[in-house]
Amino acid sequence: MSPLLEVRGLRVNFLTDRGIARAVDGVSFSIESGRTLGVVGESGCGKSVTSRAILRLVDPPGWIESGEILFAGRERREDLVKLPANGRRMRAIRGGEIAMIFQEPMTALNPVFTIGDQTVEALRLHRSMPAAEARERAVAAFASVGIPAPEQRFREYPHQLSGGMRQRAMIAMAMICNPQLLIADEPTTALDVTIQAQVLDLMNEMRQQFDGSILFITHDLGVIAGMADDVIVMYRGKVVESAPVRDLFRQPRHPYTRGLLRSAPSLVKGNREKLEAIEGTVPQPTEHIRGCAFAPRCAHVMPRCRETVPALAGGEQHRAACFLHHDETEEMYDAV
Amino acid sequence: MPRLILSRLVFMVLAGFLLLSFLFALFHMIPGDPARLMAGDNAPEELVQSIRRAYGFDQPLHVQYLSYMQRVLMGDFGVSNYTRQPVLEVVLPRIGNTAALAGCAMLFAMTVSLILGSFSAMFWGGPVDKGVTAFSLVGICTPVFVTGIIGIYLFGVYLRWLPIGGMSSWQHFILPVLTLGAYQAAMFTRMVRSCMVDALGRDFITTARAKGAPERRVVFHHALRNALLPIITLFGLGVGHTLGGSVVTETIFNWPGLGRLMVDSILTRDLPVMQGAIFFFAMIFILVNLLVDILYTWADPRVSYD
Amino acid sequence: MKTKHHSRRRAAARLTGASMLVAAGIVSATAQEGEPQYGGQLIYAQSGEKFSLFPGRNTDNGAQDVWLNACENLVELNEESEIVPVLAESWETSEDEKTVTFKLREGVEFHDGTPFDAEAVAFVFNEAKAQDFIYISLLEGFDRAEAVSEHEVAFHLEAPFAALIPNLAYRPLCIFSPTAYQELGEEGMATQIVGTGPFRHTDWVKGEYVLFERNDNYWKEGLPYLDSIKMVVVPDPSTRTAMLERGEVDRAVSLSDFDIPRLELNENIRVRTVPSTRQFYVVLNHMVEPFDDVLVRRALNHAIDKVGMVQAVFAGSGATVPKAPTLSEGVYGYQDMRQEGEDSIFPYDPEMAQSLLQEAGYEDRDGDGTIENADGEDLAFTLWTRKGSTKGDYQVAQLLQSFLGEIGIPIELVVMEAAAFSSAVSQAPDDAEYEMALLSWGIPTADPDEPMMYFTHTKAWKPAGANRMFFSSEELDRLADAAHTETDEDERKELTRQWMAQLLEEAPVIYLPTLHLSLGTRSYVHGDRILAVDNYPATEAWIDHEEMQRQGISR
Amino acid sequence: MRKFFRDFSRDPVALVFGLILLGIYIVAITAQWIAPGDPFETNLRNGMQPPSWEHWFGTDQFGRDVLSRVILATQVTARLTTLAILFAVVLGVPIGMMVGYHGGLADAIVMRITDIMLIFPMIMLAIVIVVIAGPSERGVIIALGLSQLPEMIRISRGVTLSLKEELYVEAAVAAGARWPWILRRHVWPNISTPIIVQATLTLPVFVLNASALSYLGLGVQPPTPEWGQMLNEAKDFLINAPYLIIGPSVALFLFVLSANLVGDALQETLNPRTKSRRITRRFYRVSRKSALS
Repeated sequence: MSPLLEVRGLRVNFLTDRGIARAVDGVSFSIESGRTLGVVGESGCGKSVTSRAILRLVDPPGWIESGEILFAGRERREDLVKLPANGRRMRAIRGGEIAMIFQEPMTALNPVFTIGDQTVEALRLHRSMPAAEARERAVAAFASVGIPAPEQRFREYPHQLSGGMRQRAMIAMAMICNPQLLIADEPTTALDVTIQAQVLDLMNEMRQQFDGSILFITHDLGVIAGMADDVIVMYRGKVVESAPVRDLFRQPRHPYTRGLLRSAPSLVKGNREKLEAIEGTVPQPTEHIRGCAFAPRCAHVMPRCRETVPALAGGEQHRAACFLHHDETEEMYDAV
Repeated sequence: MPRLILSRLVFMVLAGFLLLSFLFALFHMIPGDPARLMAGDNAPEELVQSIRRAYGFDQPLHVQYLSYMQRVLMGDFGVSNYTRQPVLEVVLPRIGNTAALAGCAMLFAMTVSLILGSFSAMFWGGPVDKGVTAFSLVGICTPVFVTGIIGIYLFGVYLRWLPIGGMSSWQHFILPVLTLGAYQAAMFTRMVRSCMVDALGRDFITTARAKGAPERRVVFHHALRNALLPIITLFGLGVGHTLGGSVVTETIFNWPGLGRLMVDSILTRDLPVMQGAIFFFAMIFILVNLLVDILYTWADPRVSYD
Repeated sequence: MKTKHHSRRRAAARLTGASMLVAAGIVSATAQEGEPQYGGQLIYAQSGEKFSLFPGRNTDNGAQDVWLNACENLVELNEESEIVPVLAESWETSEDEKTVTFKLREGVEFHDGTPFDAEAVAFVFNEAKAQDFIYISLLEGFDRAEAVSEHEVAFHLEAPFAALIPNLAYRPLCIFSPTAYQELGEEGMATQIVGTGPFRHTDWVKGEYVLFERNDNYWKEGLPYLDSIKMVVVPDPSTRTAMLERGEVDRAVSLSDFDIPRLELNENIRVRTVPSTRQFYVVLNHMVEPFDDVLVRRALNHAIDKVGMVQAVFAGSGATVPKAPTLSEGVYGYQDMRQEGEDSIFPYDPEMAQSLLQEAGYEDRDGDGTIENADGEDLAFTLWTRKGSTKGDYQVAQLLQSFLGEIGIPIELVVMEAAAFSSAVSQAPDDAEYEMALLSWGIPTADPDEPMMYFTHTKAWKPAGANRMFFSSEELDRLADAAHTETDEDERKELTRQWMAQLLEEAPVIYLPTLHLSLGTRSYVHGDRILAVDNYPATEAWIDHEEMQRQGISR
Repeated sequence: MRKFFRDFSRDPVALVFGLILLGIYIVAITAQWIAPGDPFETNLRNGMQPPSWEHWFGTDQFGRDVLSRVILATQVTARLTTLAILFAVVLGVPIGMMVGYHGGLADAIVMRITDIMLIFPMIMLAIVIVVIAGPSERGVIIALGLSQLPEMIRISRGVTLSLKEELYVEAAVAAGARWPWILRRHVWPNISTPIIVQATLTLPVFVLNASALSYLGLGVQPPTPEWGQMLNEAKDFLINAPYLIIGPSVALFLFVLSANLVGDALQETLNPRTKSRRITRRFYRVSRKSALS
């Protein structure tokens, strides 16, 4: 069954004062319909840019250099990169077939309009229907995302709601046209832990009744464990590892993934005294590095690593972009 | 809201009182004496004295001040030094004329600037933006009297499309309103442009686009509605300039407005008319500022004055 | 004595006779332009009156131009500045020349229906003396007016006063209806003039417009031709010109000099310029050394290129070079005082100016381009001026600065706001701070008596009169006092000539060009007049309606 | 500062007009030497000549060379406007900051006073000041400065008000900082951009106000030329000798255009938020080259 969304060799550049930065450098992945793909990586690794590129929301000074984004929409499969950025078809997809929610609920909602108006707008942009019916659908949507007294909340402005409530409204707004794919760009990062848990539970319930799939972007491995079916790990604009969630946590292959797992407090079981940090820092985006970008910080760096860029290799399910695994020797893997 | 209006009205009365006293003191501080102006340069001294006696200019200052203030409290603004006409009769009809001229000029300036400013922000850095910036800069540097006189000769005398002087028909409004409005439109366009650029940079614009809203709606609905907040305050300031600018426009287009009356009364040292004109000028301005504040609370749900 | 009396009447008769001729002249002139037509409204633009409309409280010409349509004088001045009888048909002076009796026109009514008679005239002038009207100083020695019979009124003077008749022609001395005055009072009359004129004053909005409608029972048969006159206040000269060119107004007063050449090319517009009685002059404060030295004053006069000034500032037609000190063509007793070959009094001669200064002990000793006095200090003065009060005042001041700078006297220009200026130049000798000040002297009565008695006379030192130079000369005082009481015309003209000659000797001020008045009218307007005293009567004007339609002007 | 110049010069428009503005100020400083003719020498014979090779902007009513008068006027006007702006900023910004920070009664009173000052007729203000300070440049500078003072106060107050709510200011207060230090350290850097923009916007307003002052004879005393005064004198000949207005208008337009564009560029380089969007101009060129077909 062909995947709902397949990204092949996506490259997005940004013009900065110090030259052209390759924020997304040949990223490929695919999402099966009904499954949730988690994208994890440190900030600045290109995960948000990738998500915006899918909806062609890359504002100047960035632009899509090359690559394909094949989306199996309701009618037929089409490459979103080929479509005119603000054309009728692209606008129909945005919010209609692919929806998106953002990290900062406070600034992502328009402060001068009520959340009711903004939700009705999301609906009526794609379905023409009388205002009254749209209102009911919006109130129903608020109820479905667990907003108490939805009727009254409908007339309130964003600044009158709490962070969690605002994020729920964002979700309601996104889901109102029941899109096939929901892109969630770090939806819970800005919330405090208790609210974060509630929103994640809400998203999990939604996953059951909603047959579409979710692209869940976060830097928090704990959240990925609970939410994602499959995971891709990104580092400096490239996918360094992709695997089903269980395999990734049990047998992380790429040294960077292993480093991440060891440094995430929520995952470290048992009596590990101290967390381990990955030495060094992520190199500047405009800096051109030969070979594997992680080489300067990698404990198992080999001469090959500095010459050629390791391709994403491995079995059908679990692949990593690192020469350690290219000759498939299991013991090499356990010794680490 | 009502508390805001009440406090502002109280302030108006207080400000009016202070203003009149300040003007009275200022008037007697600056040189130039109405009696001598009336008598003319070559008049003998005893003639100037006789005028002073006849018009009561020779009374001690505090007597003049107290009697004037008492009468003002009863709503009588005194009579003009020269025409002996009650000041209210002279000033009130002119308030309407200036309000009409300044009002239309402001409307014209606001609409033009909102449209041009938004488009220029939409195509930020592109040719449209450059063109609009050039237009607004030309508008800012052209004095009102240049546009006025060129307008008069081009549209009045040569093309004979538009009448020139006075305000007897609506066509008479066109040239003065365009002259005064063009200058203000240029000023406002630059302000609207920077506010729009700021608004278009906000996160909710990306949300709106992610919802599939067309660019037109993103700019004119989401961005403009937010940019209105700083714009309204700037328009409030603009009113002050428009009222100031109306003085020159009224002189050129022979428009019987309050601005011209104010300047004439200052130059001919007609104290009662001067005080009346400046007083009502100030009241108009304070009311407009009140309107701007109320507009602001309507525009920005986060701010409320209750 | 008898001969004096006799000559008096003969002179008056000659005058009336002459005026008849002149009046006929006017009528005949209009005849050539076609038969006068009745009806229509004349709209004309003027710069607006600054002060009140009430004749008793006014000195500015803007207002006089308004009420001359409704309020007539006993006598009037025509284009040649001759006395023309109006409400007074004729007049006789008594033996001791202290009483002048006027024979009034009969069957004349005020606009409010009350009869025009000796009682009314006497009331107006007695009220003027009682209420201290501004113009009362012009009727020097006026004691009281008495109604001798129903249509004869006698003026009793304390001493003979030659300039009584010409002064009575001055617009503010018009006869308003005493009944209306008693009813409305001075305040009411400030906005509503009730007189005997050809038009009734029906509406007035200060700074906007004045409206006059036809007075059907006007005493001169067949007049006025027009239905109504509307005077619109247009302060900006270029707007006035534009409205005239577009046809929004039929007449525009005081056009800007630089527009006139362009207007003359337009065949629909007729432009008339007439020398006015206003002459620019620079006050030299004689309290300040070296202005007390006549040589220096003459030198300063020769340093100014008056012809160049007329060309540069007034476009050649806006003014004329001064041909006589203070007096100009329109004034009684004026004569051209220039020697032959001179283009103006004190012709422009920088070398002579410098030699005169040298003679007076002032020359450029240290060669730094500026002139020093005996003890080596550089000469430098301040010149005070206004901007925009009189046409060209600001530009003339700048030219004075450059001309005097060229002969080595640096001038610092101080431009002051009009009202501040008029107070600053009206101080007594010891508080006056100005050294030089640019002013202009207008003679509203077109009679030399006022400048003689108030301008150069020792008694007229500021603050009493208008002698801001604090200058005095017995010879000039003697001539002025003699002329003041001299009733014989020729004798008085001779005294005036001697007075002017003496002024050329003593050069109390720097004499500058005389201004011209300008009036632009559409070609379909006929019969309107322009007078040297800055009045533009349209009482006998009429409109050629076909011509007006042909020019596409409809109202 | 080196980084500032590198950013600033990155944008071609800002660079060009920055140089023009610099050029104008250089002309202002060296006016006496570079003026082709003598701006004061009158020559009545060739008054009112249209532009010719000898007189690029023609001659005025008294035959003086308009070009040299414009050049000399650059000095007067540049000095006049710059000092007037400084006057308004030095007086207005501190008041605005303090009032914005403390609020309360002082704020209400100052705001209402600025209301009144905004509408107080400039002419009346000018007459009073000319009486006190004498009809000299000093009087004009004070009159112009005062006319712009209310706006400076309003802007600095507005910025202070919005910054007061920022977290880092509250953090500084929590850390025991007193308000003068907070205003200088936190508020002032953020005020500089709107003030610069306002300053460049007020340049033309000052020159036009100067021409209104000279309309009444209260401005700079002749024979010193000043753009506003020259504009006013050219007004009366607008129809008969239109070329007279070209000189001062071109000079004013160049001065204002360069000041505003430099102001814009400054705002972009100094104001972090709009900085990222500034490189759009180069973006169009670069992205068009490499973007998809």
